Amino acid sequence: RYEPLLSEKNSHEVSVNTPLPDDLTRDSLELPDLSEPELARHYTRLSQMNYGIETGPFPLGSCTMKYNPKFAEDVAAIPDAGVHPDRKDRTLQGVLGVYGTLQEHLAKIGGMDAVTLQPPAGAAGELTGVLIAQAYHEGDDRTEIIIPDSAHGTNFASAAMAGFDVVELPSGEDGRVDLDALEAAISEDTALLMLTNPNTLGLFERDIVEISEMVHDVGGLLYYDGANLNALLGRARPGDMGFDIMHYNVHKTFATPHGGGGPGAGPVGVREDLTEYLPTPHIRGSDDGYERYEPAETIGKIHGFGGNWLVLLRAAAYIRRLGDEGLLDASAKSVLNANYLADQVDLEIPFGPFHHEFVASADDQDAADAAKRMLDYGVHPPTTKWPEIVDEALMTEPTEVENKRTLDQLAAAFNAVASEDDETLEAAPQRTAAQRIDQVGAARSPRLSWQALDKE
Amino acid sequence: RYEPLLSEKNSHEVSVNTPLPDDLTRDSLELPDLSEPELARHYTRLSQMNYGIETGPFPLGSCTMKYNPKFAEDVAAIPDAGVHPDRKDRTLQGVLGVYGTLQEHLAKIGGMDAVTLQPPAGAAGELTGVLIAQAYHEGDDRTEIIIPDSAHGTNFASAAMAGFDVVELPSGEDGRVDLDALEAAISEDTALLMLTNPNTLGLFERDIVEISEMVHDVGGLLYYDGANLNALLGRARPGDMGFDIMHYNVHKTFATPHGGGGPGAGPVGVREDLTEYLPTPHIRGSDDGYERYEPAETIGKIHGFGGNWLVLLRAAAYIRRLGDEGLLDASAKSVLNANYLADQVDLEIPFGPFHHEFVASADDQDAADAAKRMLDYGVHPPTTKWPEIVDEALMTEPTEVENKRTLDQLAAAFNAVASEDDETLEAAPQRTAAQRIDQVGAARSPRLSWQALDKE
Amino acid sequence: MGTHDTGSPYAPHTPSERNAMLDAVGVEQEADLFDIPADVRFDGELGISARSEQQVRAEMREVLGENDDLVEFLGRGHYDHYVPSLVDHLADRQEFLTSYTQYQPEIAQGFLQVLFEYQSMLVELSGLGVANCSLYDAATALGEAATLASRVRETSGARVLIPEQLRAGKQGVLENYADGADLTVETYPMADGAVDTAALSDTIGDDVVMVYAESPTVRGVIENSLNEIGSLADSHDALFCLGSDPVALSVLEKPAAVGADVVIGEAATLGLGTAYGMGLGMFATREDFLRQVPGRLVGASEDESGRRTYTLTLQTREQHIRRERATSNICTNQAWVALRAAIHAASLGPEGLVETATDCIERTTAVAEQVDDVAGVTAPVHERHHFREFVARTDHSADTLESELADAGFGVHAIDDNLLQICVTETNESAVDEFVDTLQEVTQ
Amino acid sequence: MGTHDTGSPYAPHTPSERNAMLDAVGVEQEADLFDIPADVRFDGELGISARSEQQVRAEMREVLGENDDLVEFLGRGHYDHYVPSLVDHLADRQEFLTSYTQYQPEIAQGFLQVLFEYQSMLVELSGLGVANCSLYDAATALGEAATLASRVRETSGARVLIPEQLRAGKQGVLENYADGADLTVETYPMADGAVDTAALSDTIGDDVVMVYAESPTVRGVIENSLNEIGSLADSHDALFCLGSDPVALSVLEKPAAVGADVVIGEAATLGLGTAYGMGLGMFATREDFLRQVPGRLVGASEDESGRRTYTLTLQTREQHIRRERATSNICTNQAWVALRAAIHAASLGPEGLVETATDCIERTTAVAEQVDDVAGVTAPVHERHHFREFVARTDHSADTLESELADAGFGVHAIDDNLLQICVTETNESAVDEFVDTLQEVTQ
Repeated sequence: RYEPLLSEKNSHEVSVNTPLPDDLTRDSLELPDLSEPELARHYTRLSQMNYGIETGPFPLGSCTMKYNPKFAEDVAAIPDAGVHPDRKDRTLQGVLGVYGTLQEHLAKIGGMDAVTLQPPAGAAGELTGVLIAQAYHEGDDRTEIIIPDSAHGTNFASAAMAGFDVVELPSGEDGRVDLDALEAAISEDTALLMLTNPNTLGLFERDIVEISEMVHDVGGLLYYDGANLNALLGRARPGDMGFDIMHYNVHKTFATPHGGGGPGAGPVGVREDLTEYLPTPHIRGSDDGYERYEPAETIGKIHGFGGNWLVLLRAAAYIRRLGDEGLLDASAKSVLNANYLADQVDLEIPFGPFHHEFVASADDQDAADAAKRMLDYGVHPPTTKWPEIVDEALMTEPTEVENKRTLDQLAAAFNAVASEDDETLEAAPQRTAAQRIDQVGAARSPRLSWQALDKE
Repeated sequence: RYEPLLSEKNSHEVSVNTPLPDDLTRDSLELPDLSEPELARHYTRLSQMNYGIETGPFPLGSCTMKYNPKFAEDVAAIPDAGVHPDRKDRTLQGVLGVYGTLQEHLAKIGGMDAVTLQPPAGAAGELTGVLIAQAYHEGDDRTEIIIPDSAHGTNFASAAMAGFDVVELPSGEDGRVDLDALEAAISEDTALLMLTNPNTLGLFERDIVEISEMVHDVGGLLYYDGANLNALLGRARPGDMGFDIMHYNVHKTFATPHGGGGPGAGPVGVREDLTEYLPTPHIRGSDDGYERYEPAETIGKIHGFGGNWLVLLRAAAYIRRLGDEGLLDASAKSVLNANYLADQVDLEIPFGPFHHEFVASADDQDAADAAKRMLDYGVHPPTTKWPEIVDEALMTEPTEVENKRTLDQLAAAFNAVASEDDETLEAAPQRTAAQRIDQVGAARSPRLSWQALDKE
Repeated sequence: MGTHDTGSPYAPHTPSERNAMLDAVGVEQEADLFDIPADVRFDGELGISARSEQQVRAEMREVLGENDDLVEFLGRGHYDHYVPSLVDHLADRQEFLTSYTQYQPEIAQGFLQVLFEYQSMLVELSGLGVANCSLYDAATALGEAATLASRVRETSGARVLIPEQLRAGKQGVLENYADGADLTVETYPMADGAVDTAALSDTIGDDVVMVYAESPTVRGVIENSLNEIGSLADSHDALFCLGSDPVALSVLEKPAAVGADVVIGEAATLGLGTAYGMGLGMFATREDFLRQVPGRLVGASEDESGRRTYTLTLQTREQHIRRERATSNICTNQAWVALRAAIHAASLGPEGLVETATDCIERTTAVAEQVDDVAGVTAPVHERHHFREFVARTDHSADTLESELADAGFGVHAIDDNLLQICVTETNESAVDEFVDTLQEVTQ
Repeated sequence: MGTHDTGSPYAPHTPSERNAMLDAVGVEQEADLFDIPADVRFDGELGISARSEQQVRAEMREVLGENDDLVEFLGRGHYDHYVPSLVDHLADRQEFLTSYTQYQPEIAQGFLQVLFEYQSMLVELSGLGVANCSLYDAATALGEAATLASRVRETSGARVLIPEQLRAGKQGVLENYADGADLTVETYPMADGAVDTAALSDTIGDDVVMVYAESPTVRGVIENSLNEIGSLADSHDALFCLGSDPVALSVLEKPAAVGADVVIGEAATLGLGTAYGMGLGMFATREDFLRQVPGRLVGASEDESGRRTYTLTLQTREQHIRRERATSNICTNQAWVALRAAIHAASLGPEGLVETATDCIERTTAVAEQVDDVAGVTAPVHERHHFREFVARTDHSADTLESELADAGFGVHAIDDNLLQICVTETNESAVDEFVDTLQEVTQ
């Protein structure tokens, strides 16, 4: 299967003539020029070369690829949702009402006291949290953020973007936070400890209360990375564990579509005494309905406007659809599915008991090659080679949306690949739209536009 | 590729308990029972085993498979379109307004004086026209309808459904109506002559004025089958040629989607003195806006309500989008495309000059086998083995929506297949979701439900 | 826009492409390709001005906005049920929406399988052996049932019996189908909204080809004598055709069990919602009438590799092959609406379907009681079980009430001088209280 | 519905399946699989009640209906352009909408190619060598530009210069990004709505890392000194970052030609329409900064069969590999919005895009004249060329006028005591006459 570039189909250079003086305008513009039927086929064919959650299982560990309910798309398409943010509050009660309610719902789910919806993605949520911690510590000389070695890469990057030094915390032998290592790392310089719980191995940090006390004892704050929140819905809340700040990944936990990489949304919850640091504007109820206001000690802006509204709207609809019982069931079934799948897979899984995800080891196979070979069995492979604490890691999260038959099919793919030789794996995939792609070559001589291809 | 039946995935029998007495209700109901994610995958995968107009060219002669503009789907989804027909006229001015305007537009396009939108498909339009002719002739003893041998099968069936005898008219050597044959067939028994123009060979009936006079001289009426109207848009009108009654296939000419077989819509136009025979209700303007009324000599009902409203609405939007210049361009490009494609195809095309479609001969190949082999080249084949006036006919209508590149690709497929041996053709298709399907066996022992499969 | 802005926006030809093609066929311009005699050429203007996509959408929104905002309590053969979002999103995939009739089954397995599943659902609901994959609507399905009856009945006869309370449009279509088959349509009496079986017994004879009854009826009454009607028909070698719909059939006694030979009805109660009467003709019948069935049938088969596949089958019944001896003239049908109905049914599942139907019984009883509580209004008029709708009698002119209710934002049927008909489903139930209050006001 | 009605409707487990799975893993119930210490277990209720799909849709329509019906003449960084139907229908295909980041390129060629095409369009529009495949919005893109500048600039320095007239949210985000990189943000003066180049010249120094300017500005002014600003920046080894958008760039002089090193802006002017500020951060820069670009990049490659393919590339810049030494923390981006923008741009084509932009110039001039005709109102305030929007001065309190116009159904910006800002595109132009009449009334 091959679809030419738009520019290869028909490109057209038009002269630019406007009422502006010539020196302010370009002479011409050259872009693809195709009719609607041609475009419809172009993008339809391209879509057919792409794997989505309705194509088959998508067990990417740490990514929580859930089915995205169709009705949420209809909710996002309600004409009244398409408004400009610079309206006066009183003319915007619909949008602000959704914000207000979603803030409340997320606060309840996370055990937090206030939630901002402004961060447009999880990493932006992390930066928001880090900036809140920075503002909270203002005047103190706290320069360090502690992050476990198994944490998501964004934690490190977000800490660095705010100017902090990152202190990496080695995992304990059981895959969890090693309290001794934490003791050694922690100090009066500690601004924040960032944790995922369950962690990226799917393990619950059993010592979370002790960890929380240790961090708080030195005056630091505790941050919860919400990437794995799906495992805990309705069963445990970061706020109850001592976390002071957390972000939610609504495109993971609350079934808003990943959209090929985005948009997502990364709301941030805080405990009560951090509320005044939230980004501006924050939304609150008032006598006249909902209103936007600037929190007294706000960290300022994290997004030019109010964040990824249409993503938040989908999440709001999803949460209302599920309610308490649905959320509780989501965590139950996501953990059941992970445990069932793990049971069916003939690979070593060094750490447990895991929850919504597990990390198997491809053992003497290359995990990335094994993943490519899984493509030939018609399924999406797990996340590979990470976290590094497991050799040749296959980090697997089926989520609650898969049924037993699909999990069996996935297990069969895992097991079939496990018994194959390296040569077969290295030659994979064979049954996909494209065969193995040369990623090293792509990076060595980058060609990032059709203009670059034309130059060749 | 294979997707199990819904019933094979999960079936569930539920007990039926209602407030009704038991003897009025069934005991249980057994149907497939699947969750939304499972259903989304089921139908998505099934869709992936289906070829649509956005998949590639669809040059089915006589079917006019055009690209269906996306905006028309949005128009059909306007909430105000979803209303009940039993409202009072004054509360229904939106729907009636669209009806009124579309009636006018179609009348102009066909050169007719009045148009009913009630018939839900072309064949229903034919039946409507035949019934109008019957009503017009009431009291006369006209029992015959004359139909050329090359006409669509529905013409024959519609005539028969209304109780007429069908007189088949052999085509002349040039593929058009043979005036001598017509003279022989025509009589005082003739109620109606049904013609397609251009006919199914794509040929314009040059003698149409003379034909019209012959029919009218014996007191008969002339009916225009609108299947090929796309060739004439803005260039010639059935009403101007002497046709008294015609139907329009909006799912062909006016780019409403074929929907895997339907729904379509088959509005019928008539000359002024037949207006009072139109189905009831008809729509007309009045001082208070649009109103529904019963024409004085109405043939009654042809659809339980007002026809396929949402199809008509799409057609109304399409016609307004194109306007005069677009309609004129559609016929221009559809005829250009047919002629260009024919020029590129290395097959004999016995009749011409053709317009929007041509009928090539597969010569010593089996046309149906040749078509199956074309599937392997990634295109949809033409209509095969019809009309029978051409040996091993390949009836080809690219429509105006194909570009030169696609036509070249189609021609390449025609030509490649033409050079292949029978064995290859009989083994085709090989590159499709399913291989050659045993249609004879399917008809010999019909299994028309999963219940029938279960019984095996 | 741009290069494609003149002429049809859906014709992709660039100027240079067009010129190359004109050159190839050896003409100067497209007009030279037309073989139309001068005397029938049209050189005038149609007078329809082209508009942008944005303009047409805005205009259509505006025109349709001329419909009054009514909460409709309307039924009588066309119903509104909530259609899950899934249906729209899946049915709108172009592979389904823009495909053609499945004459090349090897690249149409997806649609064929959906239609096969649709047929199977109807087989379960009707209890009959075979269902086709759609007719236009309930009315044309009734017409086709009558012509099928005239073909399959062993003894001669010409009468088709239908209930006196029937949607006029249904009767009208039936009469047009019956005429061509030399059948006559006669009505039989009803008593308190259901079939008067004694009267039917008096009317029926060996010259009756088919007896038609409905459950629920056009007035929403659940017929309680179906067994008796079936026996009566059977004893005169007449076919028994039952009109119903898939939602009702999910709880009502299986038509096959009461002797129905044909089941027709409006299957767009699933998948479509109100659409100004646009429908989906359900058609199921006994297996022994298989070769007389009108419309398309999808059957299971195998491909060369031996795998199960699906294909249109028994096409020799159809007009494109049998022409004037076809079982019907139907060609284009309602396939995509059937696909929507199938997805909707699958989305509900058996429990959801039964629950929806049970609600149609319980809710209707409850609302009739509320309406009955309005002074001067009696409901339901018929002492019967009801489904979705019921008739109410008032002291006032029904036409006037209908008008006044419309002014207040509610749609009801005025079916007789003093009779209103009211239909309630999950899509309008939230407005019932307000409606009843308004009814109270306008009947004071 | 049915079996799946308890718990999440999107968890497909039937009771028997669930039991089989529990058996396989050897527990009685799911709760037994959780390894959560009792003291942090949550046994309470969240208090969110489950609703049916129909209920949620109705509720959301109702809640959103609380927004007043306004015709918005609002811009200032967030714009409404007509989005062709094609965009929605194609972008909603699940293969695009529900896919993940393209870490397995072999089954993600479709999305990768669209992103590659998106990057290419931005390369044409900006004239710069490389564009990434999205950031969150214009504000975060500006922040990323500043940190890129601090990384690539050869001499040390800490000042970032921005115009005094700038959307506050943009400045706010920039400041948060700048802080962490030890940069300080300072404003430079503007004169009559455009850059005061003399003042800028006075302010700039060798400690300036980056100069930011916009065209069109937040007030809709087309900047006429871009060349000069570019030279000024260049002469101090500062990067010149230009803010614009794809529609404007289709007619304005190529940023590369006026010395821009980075182009940022709001690319959701294509493909999205108003969405309460949700956006699409455009980011293009010079090829020599390639390895310092934030966010994802799609590159062309070949597969084993030698065919051209696409893949995410240069990922060693990114956080998931480089962690705290990454060029940015961005991971989830706005890929699907970029896909929408790409389809929209392709749908317009070069002529359509230029036409849309030209309309944004001509229409704005015409509407400003209409507004200027209102007694007591002067427009445009700045004697400049405008794009989409302009500022008007009145004798009245702008806040009061904004409020009165809102009551009359129109949204405008009150940007200062006596200044209103008005934005017009093809989506609100049909309401201009009515708006001007209303403006006349409220200013009388």
